[in-house]
Amino acid sequence: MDVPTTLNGYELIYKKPSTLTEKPFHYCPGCGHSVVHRLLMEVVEEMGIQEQTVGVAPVGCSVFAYDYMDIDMQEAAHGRATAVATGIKRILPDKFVFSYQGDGDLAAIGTAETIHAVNRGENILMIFINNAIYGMTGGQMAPTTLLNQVTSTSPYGRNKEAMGYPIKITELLAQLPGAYYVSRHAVYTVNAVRKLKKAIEKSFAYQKLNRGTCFIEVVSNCPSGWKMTPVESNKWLEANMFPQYPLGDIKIPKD
Amino acid sequence: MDVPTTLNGYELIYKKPSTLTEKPFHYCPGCGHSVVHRLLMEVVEEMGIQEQTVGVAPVGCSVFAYDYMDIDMQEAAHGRATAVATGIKRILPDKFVFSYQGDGDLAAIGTAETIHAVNRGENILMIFINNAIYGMTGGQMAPTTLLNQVTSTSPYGRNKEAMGYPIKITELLAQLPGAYYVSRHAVYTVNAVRKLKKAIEKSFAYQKLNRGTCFIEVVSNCPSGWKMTPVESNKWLEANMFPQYPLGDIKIPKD
Amino acid sequence: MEQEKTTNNEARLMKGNEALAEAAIRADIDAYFGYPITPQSEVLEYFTNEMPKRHGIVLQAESEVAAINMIYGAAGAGGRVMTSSSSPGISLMQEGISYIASAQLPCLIVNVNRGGPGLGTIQPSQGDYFQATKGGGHGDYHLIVLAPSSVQEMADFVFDAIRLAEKYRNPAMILADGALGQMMEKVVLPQEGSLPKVSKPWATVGKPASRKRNIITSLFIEPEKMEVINLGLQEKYKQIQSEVRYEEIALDDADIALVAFGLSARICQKVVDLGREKGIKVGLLRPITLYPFPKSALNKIADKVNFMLVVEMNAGQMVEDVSLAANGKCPVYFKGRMGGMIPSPEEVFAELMSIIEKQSVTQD
Amino acid sequence: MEQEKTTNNEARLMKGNEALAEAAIRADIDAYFGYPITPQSEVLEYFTNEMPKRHGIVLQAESEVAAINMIYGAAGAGGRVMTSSSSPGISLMQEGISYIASAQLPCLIVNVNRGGPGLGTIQPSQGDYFQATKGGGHGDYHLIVLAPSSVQEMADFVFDAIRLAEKYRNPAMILADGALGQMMEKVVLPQEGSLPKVSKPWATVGKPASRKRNIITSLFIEPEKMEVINLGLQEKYKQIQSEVRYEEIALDDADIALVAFGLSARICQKVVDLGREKGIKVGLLRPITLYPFPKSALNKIADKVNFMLVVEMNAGQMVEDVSLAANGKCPVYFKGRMGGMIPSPEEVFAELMSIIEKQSVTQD
Amino acid sequence: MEKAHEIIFAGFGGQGVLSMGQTISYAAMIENKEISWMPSYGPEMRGGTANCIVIVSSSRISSPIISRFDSAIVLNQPSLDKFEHEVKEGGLLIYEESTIINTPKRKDIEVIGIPANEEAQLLGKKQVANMIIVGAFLAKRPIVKIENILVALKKVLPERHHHLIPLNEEALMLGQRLIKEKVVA
Amino acid sequence: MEKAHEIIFAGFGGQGVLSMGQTISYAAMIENKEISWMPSYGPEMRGGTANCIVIVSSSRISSPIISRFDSAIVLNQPSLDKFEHEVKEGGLLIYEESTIINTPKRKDIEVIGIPANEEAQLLGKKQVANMIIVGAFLAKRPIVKIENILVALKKVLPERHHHLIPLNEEALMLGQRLIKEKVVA
Amino acid sequence: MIKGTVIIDRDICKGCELCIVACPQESLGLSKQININGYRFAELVQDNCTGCVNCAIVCPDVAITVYRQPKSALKKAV
Amino acid sequence: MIKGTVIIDRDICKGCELCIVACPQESLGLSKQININGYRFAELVQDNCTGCVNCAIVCPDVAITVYRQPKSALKKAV
Ligand SMILES: Cc1ncc(C[n+]2csc(CCOP(=O)(O)OP(=O)(O)O)c2C)c(N)n1
Ligand SMILES: Cc1ncc(C[n+]2csc(CCOP(=O)(O)OP(=O)(O)O)c2C)c(N)n1
Ligand code: SF4
Ligand code: SF4
Ligand code: SF4
Ligand code: SF4
Repeated sequence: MDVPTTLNGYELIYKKPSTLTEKPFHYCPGCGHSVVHRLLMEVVEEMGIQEQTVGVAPVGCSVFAYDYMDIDMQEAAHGRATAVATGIKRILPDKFVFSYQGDGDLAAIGTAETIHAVNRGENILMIFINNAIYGMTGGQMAPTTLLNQVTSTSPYGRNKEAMGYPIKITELLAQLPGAYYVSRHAVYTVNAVRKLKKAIEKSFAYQKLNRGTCFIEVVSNCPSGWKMTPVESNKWLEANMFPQYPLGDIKIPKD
Repeated sequence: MDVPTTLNGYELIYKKPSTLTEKPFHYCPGCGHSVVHRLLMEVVEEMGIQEQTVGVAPVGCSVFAYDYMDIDMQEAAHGRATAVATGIKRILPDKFVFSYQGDGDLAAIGTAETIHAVNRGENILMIFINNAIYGMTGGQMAPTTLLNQVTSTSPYGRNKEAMGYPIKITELLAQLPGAYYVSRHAVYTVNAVRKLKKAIEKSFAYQKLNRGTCFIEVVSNCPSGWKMTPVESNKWLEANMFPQYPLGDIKIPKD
Repeated sequence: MEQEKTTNNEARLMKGNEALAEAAIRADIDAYFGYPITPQSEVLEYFTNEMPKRHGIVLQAESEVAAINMIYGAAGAGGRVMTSSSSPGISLMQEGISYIASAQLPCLIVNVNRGGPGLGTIQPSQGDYFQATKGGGHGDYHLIVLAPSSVQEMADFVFDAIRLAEKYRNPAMILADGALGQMMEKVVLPQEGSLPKVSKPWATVGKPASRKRNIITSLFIEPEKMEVINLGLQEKYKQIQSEVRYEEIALDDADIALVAFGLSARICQKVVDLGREKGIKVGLLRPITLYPFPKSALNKIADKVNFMLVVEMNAGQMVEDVSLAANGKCPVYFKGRMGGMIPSPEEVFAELMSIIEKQSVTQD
Repeated sequence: MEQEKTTNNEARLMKGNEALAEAAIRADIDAYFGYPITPQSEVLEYFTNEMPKRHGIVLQAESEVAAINMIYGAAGAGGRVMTSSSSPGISLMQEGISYIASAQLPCLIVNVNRGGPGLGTIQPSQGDYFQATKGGGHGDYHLIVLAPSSVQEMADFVFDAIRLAEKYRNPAMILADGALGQMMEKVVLPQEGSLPKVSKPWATVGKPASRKRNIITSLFIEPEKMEVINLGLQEKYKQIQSEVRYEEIALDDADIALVAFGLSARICQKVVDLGREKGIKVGLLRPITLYPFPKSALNKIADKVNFMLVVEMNAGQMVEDVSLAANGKCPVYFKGRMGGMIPSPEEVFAELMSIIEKQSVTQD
Repeated sequence: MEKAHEIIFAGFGGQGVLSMGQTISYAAMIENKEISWMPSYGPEMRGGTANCIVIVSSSRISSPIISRFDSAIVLNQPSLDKFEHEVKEGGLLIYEESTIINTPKRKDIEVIGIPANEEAQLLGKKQVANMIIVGAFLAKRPIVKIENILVALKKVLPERHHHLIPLNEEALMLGQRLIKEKVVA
Repeated sequence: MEKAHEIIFAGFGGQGVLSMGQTISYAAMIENKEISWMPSYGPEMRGGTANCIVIVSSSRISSPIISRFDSAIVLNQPSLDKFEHEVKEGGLLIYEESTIINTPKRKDIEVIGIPANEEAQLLGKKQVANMIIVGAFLAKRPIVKIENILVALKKVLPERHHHLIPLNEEALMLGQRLIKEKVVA
Repeated sequence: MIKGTVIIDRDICKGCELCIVACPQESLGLSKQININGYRFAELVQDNCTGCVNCAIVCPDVAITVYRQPKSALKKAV
Repeated sequence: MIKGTVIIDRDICKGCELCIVACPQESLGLSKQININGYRFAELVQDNCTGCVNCAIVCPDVAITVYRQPKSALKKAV
């Protein structure tokens, strides 16, 4: 969509990045997925690396990420985005490769692929959207679901005896020597969005230098799965998710 | 095999535990696997829990563990021993359940099952034999293979750029709240063997109290895979494995 | 819809997935292990809602690979257990299924088939017929495969599948499709407690002094032994042939036989009606067990009819088994829709008419 | 044995697994991803030895599941790539294979078949025929399947398989067995560089301004679209039929046709000799491509012979395809060994004789 | 009634289209009819439209997924655009008037617009708009008895909403009346 | 020679049974014969016995895995116990004498014991016992030429062991002599 | 204060209200109408937009385009 | 010092020598003979075993059974 660069003498100062396609997002109202999509594409646009970037979409709500990002992309099997990204990166070592995954994808079915890609220090950016739930399939418990959180498969709340604990996969991954930059973010405020964008920029810069795996967790919402309005969901996020998943850098380069 | 209880007036003070079968071990000379088998069975004998114990053998050199341990056992698919053990324990919550796995099994193909079993705090004992190599299939690189170590699939030494780092899975697992007792051992000396036996005893005691997952790593040798004599392999173990995998408790109960 | 608490014989309106899950609880399963996937997540959800109030264990596994191996462990420990998934998830279970078949562990696996290959679509399909009946995993093994065609059968076949699985120490599969899982129909549920537990002396429950240890394994490193295991399996599969089940509709005087299972069979029933209205003598054979396959029944029908038309929601899979059964005695045609599409009675009927025309042309 | 450095046409003595790997390097593969498993670990080992000295990438994956998905990524990125495994590992790849087939990515998958089901044995088997040819994964798809029967063919078929895979944008499989992988025979390796790279305009290599973005996916959530994808696949499979390959031995005047692939076919060749020595007119058809299957060749032979005897190292799998091809025109018998056992020429011959006897009795 | 009646209910998620279908299905079950209720499912539901197909029949029902309907009940524009063309000749199309800008064009079917949203607002509860439509529909096609709809409502509504049953009853009756008035008018 | 010759080589891992077979296979290849060499494989090799089956033929070879042999060459007791019974009538059985306690019983085959270990010790290198046996075997069954064995050795031995080729040659010749002496004796 | 304005694509907006919360000026509100997808969409309810871009930054659906008085204009105004 | 002795199952022993290294008395050594599996096996080479059980504790193949002079005997001896 072409937008006019001036309007009644006013100058255009924000528009949709050209690296996003025309297609409107299919995400639920207020869902964080699309904010992260946009930021990725803003960075790709600003760094001028559209030609050099290949992305990997997961199975999860963001399965159609390739419908929105105007770059070459692959859609991976559930949990295997980092294996797919590894395949791509090994063939195209000079390209920028990122994977994009939800918590079910990355931290449940894909746990082995996640850990070993980071352990190999694959030179890729992994984006991890942690919304503490399986969005796509209708709100089931995720490995990151909080204790006592109600989901469609923990209808009486997640109970640690039978279902285990919310997993802090990001902290685990940060321990692996292959992890170069590990950081946890959110998109619930303007400031948070800005910080996340910086983190993405850094990650691509590190990737260019072949420094190893960059891993960004985005603690996000799922208004539909949580059965809240978007505004409520962001409040719940602050009150409940951040204590378990505190924002900030978890591992930063020593050099 | 019945052994006489006295010999020329001398008293019998050590014999094979009755909980091991007659079958001689198929392991290579000097291999640590069978020591651990024996210790497990000594503990089972001494605690009198042969009737209440169900073990799970992996795919790896110890795939035939059930030929030696005189208890009910299941042989799991490669990497899935803890999933199998979970299935057993959930059906038989009052029985003692242990899984027994090599490094390829537990820390490569089985990474997801390992992490999630511990994360659920499954009330089982996991025995992890880390010999830094795939023994059964002929000495290929394992996730725990040391940097620069030569194996049949790292013939020029493990190189971190292409193959990643030796993974300290035990340290990772210890971070999970479901892990109750995590300890690293070896069987290269009399003392080490004695300590390991204590750790196994403790683990079964904790299991009785439903405390969560007990995890024991045994840093072991693979004379065949390492292409050394057993005596050399134990020296190499001390010199090379322990710096990367230091012995000792990693997580002990707070109470 | 609010959960009804009736456990009696009253008719209820239920989704296929829910009817299946409720039937499993009534069939006294000890444990369900599964992982969400459309169009069958309601099965897991139903269990997580009900099990805590009733009896038995439910565990959401970290993946389908984990789930099927939990089934292995739990079935080996003597539990009456089940899992369910849909096509991609069932593919991930293939190694585990082969192990379970080899170790001869009774259990129930439900595949609510969606359109493939790949991630495909979530709409109903019968594209996993080969995988279910020929063994998608490695080696020579068979599942007992039941194909429901109504919500009522989604419930009933749980009992049948478990009964057969335990009788033969063999994994059984219910192969349904997304529509059967999602749709609501009237269903009268089987009685709770009407499926008695059987003794499992081979299970690993802890070895008392009184018996030798029990071992659950599928490893027989010497090929001579592994062949003996295989011969045993083949012998069992021969016995299982006696459990074949199928439904015949209007076949007595039929010149034409439709062959279809599951949802396709419902569509074909309408085709039979359409045909009969027009004076065409068409009947329907509906295999209820896909394995064992009603081979000899079809072989007999092949003697009597001018041709068979196999209708499937795939590119032509069961049609091979039908052809094998007919063994050249009559032509076997195929009509299929793929990737989540369902053929309409009208298009099947049109296909039927065009074959009749072609045939009469050839006969002239 | 010390690695030989000759890259010319000299005959060499090599293990099947090594010949296959060396051929792949000469076929200019860009990357190999795999995981050790007997009896094919030598493939990975050969690559880890050679790749650093030659060209291309080798990566030991954390599992077969990871390996096949790395293949997906790498093939999608335009690489000429392969993986190899043996039965249980191939079962784990079924989801990934279905994805690759659906996304239409060319690649080579090697299954050095061992005895199943389950962990089974590591000895040679043909028990994965169904899995390879009917699709062990979900949905309607086919691999192109080549079955070597010598170390020479282990090498040659790498070239053929890659050529076909790239021509049709379809995964190809080499289905060998443990014996072919482990044995040494004389082999003349194909020339390095004799398989030119093809252009892959659909690959995801970074989107230049000059074209629309490339997407590798197997998801088409609307069934109407997914059906179109499926129709496209089916159309392709039809075209692939033209690539059928088989070997005919002494069939011209044969009264009896043996049908066997891979190692079994070698054994049957001996049976042909044994038969001919005794004046029995027996011939052999060896399918080289298992998919596409030489259906019409077999159909023609069925017109001429008294019966067919299918010999496999399994419980009877290809025999179904042979029966479908014969379509009732002649009886089709089966002789198989299972779980890692190999039939001897003598026992096959004995089976043949007993069928002849039975037949002549029936004819009386 | 005919041997089978095939209906599509379609609208935005949240407008209660699935429960409209369930209510009628339940009532039909009480009347010992064969029924099948088939929802659209999967991610396309998300934020977008939802629909369900209900088939009520006196004999065994073949496919639960069909593409031509005896009646279509649509609560929003996208659904109208999609399903208007899939009503069988001579069939019935009922739509919620206030959300529709481009009204139906077909002449070979009976088309009825109901201002259900407004009427529901007047009744004091937006959520009962769907029951007004059900009432209207059943006035045109009495495939089940109204009293059985009331029984069905008890099954379909979660316990915590049972206090709304009288309101729903009112809505149903209002729907019936609206049709009768239209017919008279 | 016959059309095909089928041999099993068996002993403990480390006695060089696999390379005995490989050497003969290589030599046969040089002579443009068809050959197949099939090792036992898998974990049962571990610490236990190893064996390989070699088939040398003038025409295409069918199964590489067979269970009856023209010749068996066994280097330890378990292998003798196992394979004595699998030599075809009229076939040849050669065994290493010093490791065998229970000597072969069969009368319908030719049985030859060779004190290869002792002789190798005398040559100064235990490892060449296997080549003494190969020499002896070829003296009885000249299925390939000795000079081609020497060529083959270069291929089979890793480069770092090439200095041992003269010693292996000596061992081969010794083996041949041992047979001739036996025959004379 | 710099003046700005936003253009909100009413058919793309899903009425999540995140921009409304993010706007420091309380310039935005939900319309009474629904759009083609059934959502009430966001719209300017006050003429006090400063073009701070906050709304656009948090808008998940990139429905908002932001314009601002040029700096030069500002200077003139001041 | 207490006296002890060991019985080593020569057919089960694989000659790994771990017992030899573990024995504080240097009582053990490898035989010159090989057993049925081709291994040289461990045997007592000195008569100074104290029955400390060290060898048995490290023996991977549980080939060693250990006997010891009874405490009573010791007392008498001292
Ligand atoms: C093998 C397999 N198992 C299960 C599914 C079903 N499935 C699709 S998405 C998903 C989970 C999505 O959750 P998450 O990864 O947290 O992403 P979100 O949707 O929340 O963004 C599941 C289980 C599948 N497609 N494939
Ligand atoms: C699915 C599958 N993949 C691969 C194998 C082959 N395999 C058998 S054991 C093994 C690894 C053994 O290594 P480890 O777990 O470290 O145990 P060890 O043998 O060293 O005790 C592998 C890869 C298999 N049996 N199944
Ligand atoms: S279901 Fe949740 S994660 Fe998925 S699009 Fe909706 S809000 Fe986002
Ligand atoms: S290969 Fe290694 S791990 Fe396996 S039995 Fe031998 S020494 Fe032990
Ligand atoms: S640009 Fe800033 S002031 Fe203007 S509407 Fe958006 S948030 Fe409010
Ligand atoms: S430790 Fe055991 S196996 Fe090893 S040499 Fe001593 S007795 Fe033999």
